[in-house]
Amino acid sequence: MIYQGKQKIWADYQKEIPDDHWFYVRSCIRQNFFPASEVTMLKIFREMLGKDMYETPHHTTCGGIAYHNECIPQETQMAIIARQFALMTEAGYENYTCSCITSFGLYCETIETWHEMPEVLERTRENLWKACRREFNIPKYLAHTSDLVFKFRKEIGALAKYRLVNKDTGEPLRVVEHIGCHYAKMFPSKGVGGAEYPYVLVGMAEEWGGNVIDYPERRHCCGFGFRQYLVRANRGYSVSNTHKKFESMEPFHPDFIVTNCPGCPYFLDRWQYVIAEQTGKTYGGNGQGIPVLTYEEMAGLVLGLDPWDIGMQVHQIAVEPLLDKIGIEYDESKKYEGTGGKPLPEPEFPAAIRCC
Amino acid sequence: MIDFGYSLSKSNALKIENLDDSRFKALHKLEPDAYKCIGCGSCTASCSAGVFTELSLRKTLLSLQRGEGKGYIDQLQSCMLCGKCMLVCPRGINTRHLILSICKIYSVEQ
Amino acid sequence: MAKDNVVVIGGGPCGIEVSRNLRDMGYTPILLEQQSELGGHLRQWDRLFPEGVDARKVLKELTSDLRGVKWFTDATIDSIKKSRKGYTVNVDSGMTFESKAVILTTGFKLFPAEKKEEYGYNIYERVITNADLEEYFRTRKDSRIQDPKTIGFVHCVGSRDEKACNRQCSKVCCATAVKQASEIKELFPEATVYCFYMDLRMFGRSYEDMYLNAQKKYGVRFIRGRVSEVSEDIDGKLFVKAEDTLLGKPMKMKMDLLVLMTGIIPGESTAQYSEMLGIERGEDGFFAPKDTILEPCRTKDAGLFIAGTCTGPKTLPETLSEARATAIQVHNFLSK
Amino acid sequence: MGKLYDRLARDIRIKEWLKACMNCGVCVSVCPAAEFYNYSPKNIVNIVQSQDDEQIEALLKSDTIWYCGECMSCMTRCPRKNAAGQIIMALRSLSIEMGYFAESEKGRQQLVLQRALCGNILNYGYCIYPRTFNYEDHPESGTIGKWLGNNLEEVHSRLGSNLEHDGPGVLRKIPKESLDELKSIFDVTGATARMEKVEEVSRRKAEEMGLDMDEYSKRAFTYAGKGHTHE
Repeated sequence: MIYQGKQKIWADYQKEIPDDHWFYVRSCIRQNFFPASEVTMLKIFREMLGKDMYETPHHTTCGGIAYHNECIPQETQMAIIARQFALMTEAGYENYTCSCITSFGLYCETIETWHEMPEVLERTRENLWKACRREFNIPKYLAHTSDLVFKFRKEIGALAKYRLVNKDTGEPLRVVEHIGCHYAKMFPSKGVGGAEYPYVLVGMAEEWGGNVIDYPERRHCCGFGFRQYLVRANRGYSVSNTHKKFESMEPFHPDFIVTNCPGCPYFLDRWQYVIAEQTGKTYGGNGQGIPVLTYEEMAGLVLGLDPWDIGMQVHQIAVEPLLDKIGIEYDESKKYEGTGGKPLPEPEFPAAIRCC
Repeated sequence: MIDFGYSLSKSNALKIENLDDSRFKALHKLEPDAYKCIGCGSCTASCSAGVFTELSLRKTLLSLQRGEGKGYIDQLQSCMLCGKCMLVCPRGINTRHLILSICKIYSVEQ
Repeated sequence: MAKDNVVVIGGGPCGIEVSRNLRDMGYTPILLEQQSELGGHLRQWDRLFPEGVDARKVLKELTSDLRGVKWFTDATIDSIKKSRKGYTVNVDSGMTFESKAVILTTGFKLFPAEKKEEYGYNIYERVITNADLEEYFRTRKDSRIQDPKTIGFVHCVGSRDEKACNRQCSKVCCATAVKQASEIKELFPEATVYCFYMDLRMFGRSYEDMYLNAQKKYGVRFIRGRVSEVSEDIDGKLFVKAEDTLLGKPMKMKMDLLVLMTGIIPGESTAQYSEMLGIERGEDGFFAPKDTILEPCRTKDAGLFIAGTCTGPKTLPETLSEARATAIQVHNFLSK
Repeated sequence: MGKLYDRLARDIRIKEWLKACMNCGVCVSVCPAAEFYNYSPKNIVNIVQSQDDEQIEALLKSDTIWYCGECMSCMTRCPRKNAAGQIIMALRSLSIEMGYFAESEKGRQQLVLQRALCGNILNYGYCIYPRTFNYEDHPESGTIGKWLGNNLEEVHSRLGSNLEHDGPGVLRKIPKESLDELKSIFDVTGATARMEKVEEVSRRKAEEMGLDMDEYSKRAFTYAGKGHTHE
């Protein structure tokens, strides 16, 4: 691999990301499955970097998952987006950032359509007025929250307590980065680094000491596929696509996977468990899996936040081997605690894959 | 064991690096024209049996080239050796002879 | 009787041939080449389709007798000014030429393969271009080519591709791919060679024979499908995806070498001359002639001529024929 | 030019994303669905491009249009700037509008999806919501998924969520007036009408199949049908 070739492409896909004052909206999937990731993200930006991230309780789902399951028409989708923008406008913001990749893709696509077809924008304005008596401006800047972490990767690096380096060997950790499909595949110019060699996660991982792996099925979808996962009958598609990626990355012995999409870490994590149950195969050595992190978790770990504060216990694949490699301190006895140190019953441990 | 209600699917993708084309090479020895097909589909379009069955000489020949074979040989059984394909082949391949050679080589192990 | 100067801009095969012909008709051609040698892209080529004629021999023949042609290399055009008498051409070295007619033979550029990001040129080591392979054929030196066992040729790289901002067919790449696939098979007889094509455009005399030969004699395997992406596996081999559209099945294969058939796109200077001289360009970026059928070498400006690949992809013999035809057109214009 | 095609042609996604396919196959070779289903996005684009109503109708009634995962990988690569994934979304919408979706196994899943997703949006303001995400339907969520479900309030509270409480934060209770606005958007923009249509067509189909609605839904949720490569 010729690194300079990628650098040239990265140079072609720069994205303007404002420094401060964002209107922040959440991700349905992240809130359900990795709730602490959004908490960590806001903590880093508000408390550590002193940035203004405004959130209103009135914002809702963008409807993206329903739209991509054909449960709501495109016109409904656009009106829900318009309502989110109206909330932003009313709050006096013009920089919009979202935690979800499906949302991000839809925002990009919708703004693009409104730009190409002004009559569609007009109709959306009418619909929103009719339904909610609201008006909106289109955001001046649109960013996914991974874009923001990317932008401040050096500042975060300066505050870091740990590096993505094997403490015993001194070697950089081998990182697989996985980008949500709707981040840049639809509109390559909207993503940091473009669609083919996205730089958003590579930039973070490298800045914090890791070494990123490029493996044959890197660009491939995690296999979510909306209805292909949500309906049990279709899940063979979903698990098979994840399986394909793991088979492809296996020879590179990754230390962990980092993702920027809410759904991908869930699928890459849970399908490892299902593959182990169904075929007995595990990918992480010692009968364990390969830990799958959100980028907020990766940032939280290098910043020295307690792994159980940032939600590492809600992963099926145990992260302890990774914490040990980096040399991160943790108290195993606190892993399954509730609030205020209240002990919770331990989860079951599957036989097919070692989850500590 | 947990019943998830689904399982891993088999990939449809042709994987050329694992391709075993020893039989096709044997066929090529018998039929020097085996590589000459340009995939125009004339043979399939004119095929008497193809109207009633799945038979497609174009697909069969191509699949054999790609190391596949299963199923396609069975399809050739419906060929009546009428030779219309031979008349229309723009590359002048002796398709009747080719079909007989395919059957000879590929039916050995099956 | 000494006849007029004619300025010819661009010293590739077209510029050379038009100059030689004008010289034979008694004119004084002034041939200006911005590079340090005459010959253009032909200098980089090894053998030419369909018969495999040695490119060096052809170039040598073309440049063997340039007596009477005033040719200058390293000559970059500063400005061309039009007056009632004709054109004043200023070269950056300080030279100035007056001429009643100017011929642009500014040629083409190969599509920069790295722009087709998903093919990984300059990222994955064993991805090369058609030009790189010609260079290898000429010099037998390229560290990326080490006894390859599986070789792929990707047609239409940067051609017939709106994402690459070029909708057009580049015309000569199919024939070049078939030629190169056969040649590499001669060098590495054990290798399996694949060509990934969308349509095989074997339009010229005996090109179809070249294709037939590639199939029958060299066993080159043709797959109708465009390569969608390339990546690199842990062993350094390339991992290539395409659909075999005639079977309707996705394909994945490992390869030791992948050759990108980069297409012909307008040269760097096309836009600049278009601006300087008000020559119209087509949507594809090439110069638009006054009439594509009857006057393919003329512009709206009577004294300004265009010839060769600056008006679109052409084979070498087509370029040379056009050069000769242009010389006659120029003569007719100057004789009026 | 047929009627179905005309209706399709009015869809914004067809206007924007159907140019002219030249059958190069790049979409098929990157398509996650083409690898594991008997499926080809290229063939779908070709049928739409043919404008042949008979073929389009057959497509709208088939499993085929429901195999796509909408990852949009095809959109990145198409040299003609088509987007098979977007074209499929338009086909699916039309299949629902025409009531054709209930004619295929995969299409019949629409009822289950709609009840789950639109239910979550209108009741809670989220597409996915922990109270409706049951381990029984999601054994792949693993032993940790089960643990999270059994200790929902405790774990969320430990991790800083604002589960079912007022104010901002993770899984906050979205105010009633905002949910009302979503309902109003649904009414104004056709989502409510679509929901009613899917319910009605599914009810008729269930009757025809001799199933009650629970059996019908259960079958749609669990029956894999043909088209998977492992079968």
